[in-house]
Amino acid sequence: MRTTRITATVAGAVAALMFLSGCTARDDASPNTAEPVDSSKLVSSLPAATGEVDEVTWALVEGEPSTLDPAGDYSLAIPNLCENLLQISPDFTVEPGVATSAEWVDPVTFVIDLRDDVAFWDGTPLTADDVAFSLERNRVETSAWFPAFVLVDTIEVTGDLQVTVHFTAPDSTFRDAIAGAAGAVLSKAFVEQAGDTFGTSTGGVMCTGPYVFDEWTPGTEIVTSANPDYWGGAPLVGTLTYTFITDGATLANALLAGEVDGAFNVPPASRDNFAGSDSGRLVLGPSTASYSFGPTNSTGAGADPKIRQALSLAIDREQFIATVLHGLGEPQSTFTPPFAWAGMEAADQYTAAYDELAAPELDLEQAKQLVEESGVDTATPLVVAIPAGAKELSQTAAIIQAAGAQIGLTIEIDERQPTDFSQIFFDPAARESIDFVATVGYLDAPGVLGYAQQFLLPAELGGFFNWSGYSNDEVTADLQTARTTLDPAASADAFIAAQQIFAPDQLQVTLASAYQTTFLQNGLTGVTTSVAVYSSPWALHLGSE
Amino acid sequence: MSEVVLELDRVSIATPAPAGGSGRTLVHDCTLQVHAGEALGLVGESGSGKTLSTRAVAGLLPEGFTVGGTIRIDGDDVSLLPPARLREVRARRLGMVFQTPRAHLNPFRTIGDFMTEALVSVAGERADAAARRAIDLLDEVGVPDPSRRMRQRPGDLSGGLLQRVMIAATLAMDPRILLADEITTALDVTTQEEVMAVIADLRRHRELAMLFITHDLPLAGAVCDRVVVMNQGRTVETLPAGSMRAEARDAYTIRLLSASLPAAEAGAGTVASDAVAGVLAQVAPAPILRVDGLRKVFRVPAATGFGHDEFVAVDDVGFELPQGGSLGIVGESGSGKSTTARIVCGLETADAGTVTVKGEDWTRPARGARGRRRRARIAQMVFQDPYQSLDPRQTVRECLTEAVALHRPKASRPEVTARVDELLANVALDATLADRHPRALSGGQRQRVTIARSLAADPEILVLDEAVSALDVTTQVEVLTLLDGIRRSTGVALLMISHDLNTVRRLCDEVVVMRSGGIVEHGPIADVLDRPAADYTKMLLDSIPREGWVPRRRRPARTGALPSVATSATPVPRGGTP
Amino acid sequence: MSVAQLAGGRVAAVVRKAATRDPLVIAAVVVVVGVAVMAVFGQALAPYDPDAIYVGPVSAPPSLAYPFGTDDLGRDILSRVLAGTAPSVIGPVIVVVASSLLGAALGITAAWFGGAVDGIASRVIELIFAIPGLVLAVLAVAMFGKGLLAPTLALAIAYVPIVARLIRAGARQELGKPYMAALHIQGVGSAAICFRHLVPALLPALFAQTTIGFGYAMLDLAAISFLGLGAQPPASDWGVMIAGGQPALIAGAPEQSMFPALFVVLTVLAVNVLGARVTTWAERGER
Amino acid sequence: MNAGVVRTLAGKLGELALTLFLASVVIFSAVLLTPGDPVAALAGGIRPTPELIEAIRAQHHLDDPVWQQYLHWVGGVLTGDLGTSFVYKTDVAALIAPRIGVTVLLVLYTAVLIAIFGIGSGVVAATRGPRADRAVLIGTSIGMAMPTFVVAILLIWVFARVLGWFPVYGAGEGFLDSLYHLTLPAISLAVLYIAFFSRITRGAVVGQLHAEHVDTARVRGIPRSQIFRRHVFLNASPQILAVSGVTVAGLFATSAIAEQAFGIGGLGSLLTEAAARKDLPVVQVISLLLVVVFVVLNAVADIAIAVIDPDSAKPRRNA
Repeated sequence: MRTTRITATVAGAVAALMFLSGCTARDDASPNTAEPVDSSKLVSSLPAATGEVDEVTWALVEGEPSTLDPAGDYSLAIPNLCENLLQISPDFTVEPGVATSAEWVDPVTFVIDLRDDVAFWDGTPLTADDVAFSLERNRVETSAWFPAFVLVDTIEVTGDLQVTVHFTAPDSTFRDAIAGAAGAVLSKAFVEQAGDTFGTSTGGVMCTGPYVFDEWTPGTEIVTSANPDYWGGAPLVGTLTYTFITDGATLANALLAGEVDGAFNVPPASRDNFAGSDSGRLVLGPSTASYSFGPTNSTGAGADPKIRQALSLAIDREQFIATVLHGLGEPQSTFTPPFAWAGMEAADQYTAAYDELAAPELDLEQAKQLVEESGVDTATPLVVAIPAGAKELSQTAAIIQAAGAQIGLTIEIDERQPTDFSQIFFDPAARESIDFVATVGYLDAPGVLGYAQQFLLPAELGGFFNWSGYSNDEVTADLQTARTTLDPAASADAFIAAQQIFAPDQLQVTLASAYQTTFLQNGLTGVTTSVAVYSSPWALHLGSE
Repeated sequence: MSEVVLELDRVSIATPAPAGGSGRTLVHDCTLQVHAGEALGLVGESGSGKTLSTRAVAGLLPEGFTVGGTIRIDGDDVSLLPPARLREVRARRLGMVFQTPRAHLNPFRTIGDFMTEALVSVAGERADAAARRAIDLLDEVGVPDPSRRMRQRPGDLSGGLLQRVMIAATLAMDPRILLADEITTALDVTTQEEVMAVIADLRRHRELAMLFITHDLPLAGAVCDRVVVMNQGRTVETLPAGSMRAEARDAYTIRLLSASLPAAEAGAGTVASDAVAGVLAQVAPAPILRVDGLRKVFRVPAATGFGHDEFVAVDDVGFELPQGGSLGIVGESGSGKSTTARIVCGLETADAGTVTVKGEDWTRPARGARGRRRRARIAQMVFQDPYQSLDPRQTVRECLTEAVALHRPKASRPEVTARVDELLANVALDATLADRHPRALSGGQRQRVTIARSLAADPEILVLDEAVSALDVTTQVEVLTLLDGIRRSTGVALLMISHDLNTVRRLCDEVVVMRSGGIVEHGPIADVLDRPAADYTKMLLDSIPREGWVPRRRRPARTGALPSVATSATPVPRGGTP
Repeated sequence: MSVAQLAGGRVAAVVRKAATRDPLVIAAVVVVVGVAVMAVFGQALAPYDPDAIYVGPVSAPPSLAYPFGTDDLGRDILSRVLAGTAPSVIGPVIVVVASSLLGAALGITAAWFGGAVDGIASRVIELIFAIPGLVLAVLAVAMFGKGLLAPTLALAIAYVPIVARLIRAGARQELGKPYMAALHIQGVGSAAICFRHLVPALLPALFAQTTIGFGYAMLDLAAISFLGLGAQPPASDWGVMIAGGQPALIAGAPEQSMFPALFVVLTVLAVNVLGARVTTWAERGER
Repeated sequence: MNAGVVRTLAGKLGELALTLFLASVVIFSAVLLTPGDPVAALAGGIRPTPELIEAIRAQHHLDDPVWQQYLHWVGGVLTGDLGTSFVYKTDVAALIAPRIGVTVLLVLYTAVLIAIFGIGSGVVAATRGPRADRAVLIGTSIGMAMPTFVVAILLIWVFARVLGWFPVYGAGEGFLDSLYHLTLPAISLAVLYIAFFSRITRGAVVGQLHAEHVDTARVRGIPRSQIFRRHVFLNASPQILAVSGVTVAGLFATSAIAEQAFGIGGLGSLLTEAAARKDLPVVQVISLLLVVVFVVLNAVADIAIAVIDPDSAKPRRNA
């Protein structure tokens, strides 16, 4: 009969859909290989290219930048356009760049000498004026790089190619800082002329980097081309185009289909797909990136070190690395990642101290006991804020939540949009309703003090993220000493002394460090593959094999 | 005897067979012959199978219907012809004209397109030649200004004119026989006469045979040579048109004939007028309803496309209805008779004039349910379409109970039930029908329910708006007899709106003749209908088919479409996020 | 008799009538009832805690222990689908109930009073109609932030014109019928005409529109969740699960997306079938 | 042109203007109804100093009366000044302009697919016998339950994992390459609407097949194909046209889903992204743009209907 036949057919169609939808045999091996990686095999950079390539399309996982102004946004498109005064090598050592030398001449005077063959894309030669202007720009509170300049007194042009920076106190972090985007060099004339539009799709930028800004089509792409007059030699890639793909699945599709030539920070979830690709390869490099969460309030359970220690004890780091990072990371004992000092003079000292720190472990009994000892009201749920759209962080939040459940803590997840999420960092009101914020952080320039200063010092001394009101005079003194001591060994001693005190308090519960992931089509080579990509012209040596 | 152009021999028609069963047979045995040049009337009430048989000839049965017996067109048995040839035979030898020309013409295409389509695509004529021929044909059927009409669309023409267009179009292929299916049923009597006159002319000039399907026996008798009577799917009797009354043998035919007595014979000496004469003698002449200087204007979209035209529906109408009296208002469509009735019942508001009922001013519709209920106990209304007049979701008993309870709020349940049973008895409706829904009732039964409902309020005036027009003639007589009886037993006054002089004559003492919103003539029924003073009344009376009637062309056809007043809301196509 | 009783009685009767003659309707009813049960008892029926991680291996294919497999955190997909039923279903229910009530009220008001009231109501209807539902929902998200509440309310408003147009047209048609005039002349009160005669006449059309609307609302809300603007973790409706399973889909584990997708499709299919059949039966019953 | 068509045109223009005005008021008031101070959003993640707040308020006329703000906004929109994005700090016009092309192409492509397969299958269902009708009914039942994003991920899965015939990412460059890239997105958008149009077309065609004027044509021996073309399909077309405007306008909104799934930088993905980031100026302008598209397309559809069916243009008097 008519109706029964329709029933049969619809049922059949549904069955077919079901068949398609998962009852099929797997077409490849189990997708959850999360084999650990031998960290000694990490690669900081690929061999420099030898052949020219007309065009390379690079996907920006972080999405479309809101601006190309180095002081305004963090985008991987910026380092190839706007150089910093010093260059960070893939292994995180600092080398001369636009500045031939940048050294302390006395404890409070820092002299920067510039190359004489550097020109902006429009042909105007770089002058000390431009550099002084660029540094001065970062001395306002609204700049992302303001903290690097807190000890600066004045910035003075002392020659055509020389800038002298006067300090109120010695600052051991400054040299490393200007190797990062805090030392980005901009054309004074251009910035002044562009005004508000500087860095936007209409205004553009004017720098000295190996690639020239051509065009920015909002929503679609940013087109840059090789700077033929680059002082370090013109790149081999004719046109380097950036597209914006924030969605991990879409990015994986695009990379595997060869629609995009490469990307950094590719999602670890697609590790197996990348590993099995015939068209390109996944390269793992050292990084300062780490997954962590920390308190946002001086009151409440989050501010209690015992609660943080308890949560830390309840989270299985190996499982975290296997699930969230698919094996592409390793446990980390404190918030300052070892790669941060990899290129520093006192590296051995720091490493030795790091190795002495207690490695994170799993101990539910002790964790429960700590919760009990803390005396916090476990009936009140704790809220963890995460930025929306990041799969790894929403997994992280779920894992924190599950860990909490195991030790009697109720944890809620508050996923926030980028704008709402960034409010957390400057608006105390936005922090009131949450207890923790989970993030992936990285240090874009060498230096060990970054996190420690921001999380542990009183707010007026630069502890911008010291929301839990951590206060330890000894730590404060040691950290101040570390910053204002120019002798590397002495500075390291001071930092290590502080670290021994603050590490157990877990101002950030560090979950794991993540490797730098890079996917590159076969035939291409020469890119930086360590975390140095954030602050160095990573595509300078890009080209064909 | 001349050649037979159409023959149906024991034709039966059945609905599609459901799986494992057999279809319902709707036509059992239809046998008839149409000779060259002859007009054969096929007469029967709704459901008799006359239309279905005709559609079988034209090949228009719904999908899956099966035909038994033999149909021969010009000697060719249609069941033996290959499909392409059959289409050709039908296209060239048959012409078919339908009841509702407006529905049967594509509203989106021009008259010219319609006229020339078959000439071009079937006869293979060139477009310009076809157009010239189309203009000639339109001219032949009396369509004024044919070349302008060619560019117009059906929506721009009146029903009578459209029917002529359809006739003209059928002539394009020079057919042997015209199938005319209730072609004048939807038209006013005067228009009917015009159309029939056109057909008579054509038949004379072209020796065109015609199968004339109608429910109107006098009309068939007047325009046909022979008449075949059909009842419940069977042809029961064939009669010569001139002597139907004398030769009818079949009981059904006789019942049909008596139900459709021509107006001239029906009125004289009915019980009604005697009874009313008596009532009038006893009761003081104070009228229960008095209408004075009534005027109603509708705004209709202007033909030019901008602004509005005023359409005067009712213009200075005045009359009186005596207590217990009966007044008929007759007129053709657009005469304003229904609007007048609706104003009286408070369904429309007059622009000027007064309505007085029992000395009270009823010009404005009652405000609020209580006011309406109070008026309801004085005046009630019965509508044309009995099915649409009942809530399809209520059973008969629910419907009547609602009405009774409304007007007798203090009555107990058994009292209400008793009153409902009484009402059912009053309208001679079997109590077993009380639990049925309207869809399970026949047209006559439904109209009895609406009458019973209107009686629930014990009204003093009953307004009948074309109350029997939608019913078969035999049912009409039953309902009219019922109304007459009710009037005599309750003394209710009747205000009867009708286009049919025949029904008015059966029930009314006085009559008002309306045309284009105004009163043409007013007086006692016998005076007006038997000795009409106004030319229009005379023309109306002359247009009524009767024995020996010859349709005549009296006036140029009305060209434009009438402004449509009662327009139902058209559902808006659904859109949105699908 | 209340409207609800009238509605319930009639609709139930029509459904009963339809089901006895039509196995497809039986199948649809089974699915709808099944989904309703899942919505109410989903948490209880779930074999595992839907939010518990590592209840099984990570991203495992369907097996006896995990009939729908597990997701990227080792959560049981079946349990999550069950627990996700309520948030997936409640939104569309709110949308259709609210839009049906508002739309019917607006449509009946417009048809009943006509004139200026009709004019204003029609303009309001046209205005809302001009803003596509998805856009209104997205606008609501932009204003009030992510989550299902704002888009649900926005869709409820966006669906009003569809119902209102339908009801207005139906009501005008019904009010134009002589039996309405007869009731009017009888002196039946306006409320009685409206609720005892007009509303029941419009119920079948309203019911049909409600089922169609439910389907569309479900698709729209799932789309909003898919776009990342709807349900926020850990609350997980089917749309979020489908979106969340995409990386696994690419990696060859389609079940993380496909099982919730299957439930969306089945639910909408069943509701559509039911609506279409009920409309047909109701129409046949009327004629 | 027929008077009725002129009347429709004039009436439509008036309605269009009124609807647009009201819609612009509704969309504008979104900012007022949004909780929180727009200044915070305009400052965009930077700790605003009092001077900065002052500057922002002045620059964006936040201290003016509401109606002046509205006039300023509408005036800006009319003169091409679409405001400044909260997130990108650039002119909204600069954000939108480059994305319109790809979305329009995607929508047109989808519309063509819908027209061919939706109307085509509807006609087949109506005219090719019960077997075809049943097949189409089953197809459309399933199609109407298939959300765009489910079709999208199914297509990605099949084409990315198994077949590799079509690209699953991006919009391509140049016309042909764009068509190639937009094929899967267009299919994913079209499926639901194909089913919908198939149903509408089938209903309209069946309705006309049984129309009495078609009987007239049949009895006159007009060839079947001609009857279908000139009497059935022509007369069914207003019903199809009536939903076309709404559908194509709706596609502009739902394209967000396909754009998101296939990584296409179009209007829809910008709208979604802007909504997620609470970038109200962008959301407002795109919403208004979509309303304009809707109103214009609907007016076009109405006029097309009026050309076919002049009676539809005649306003009906309320009885």
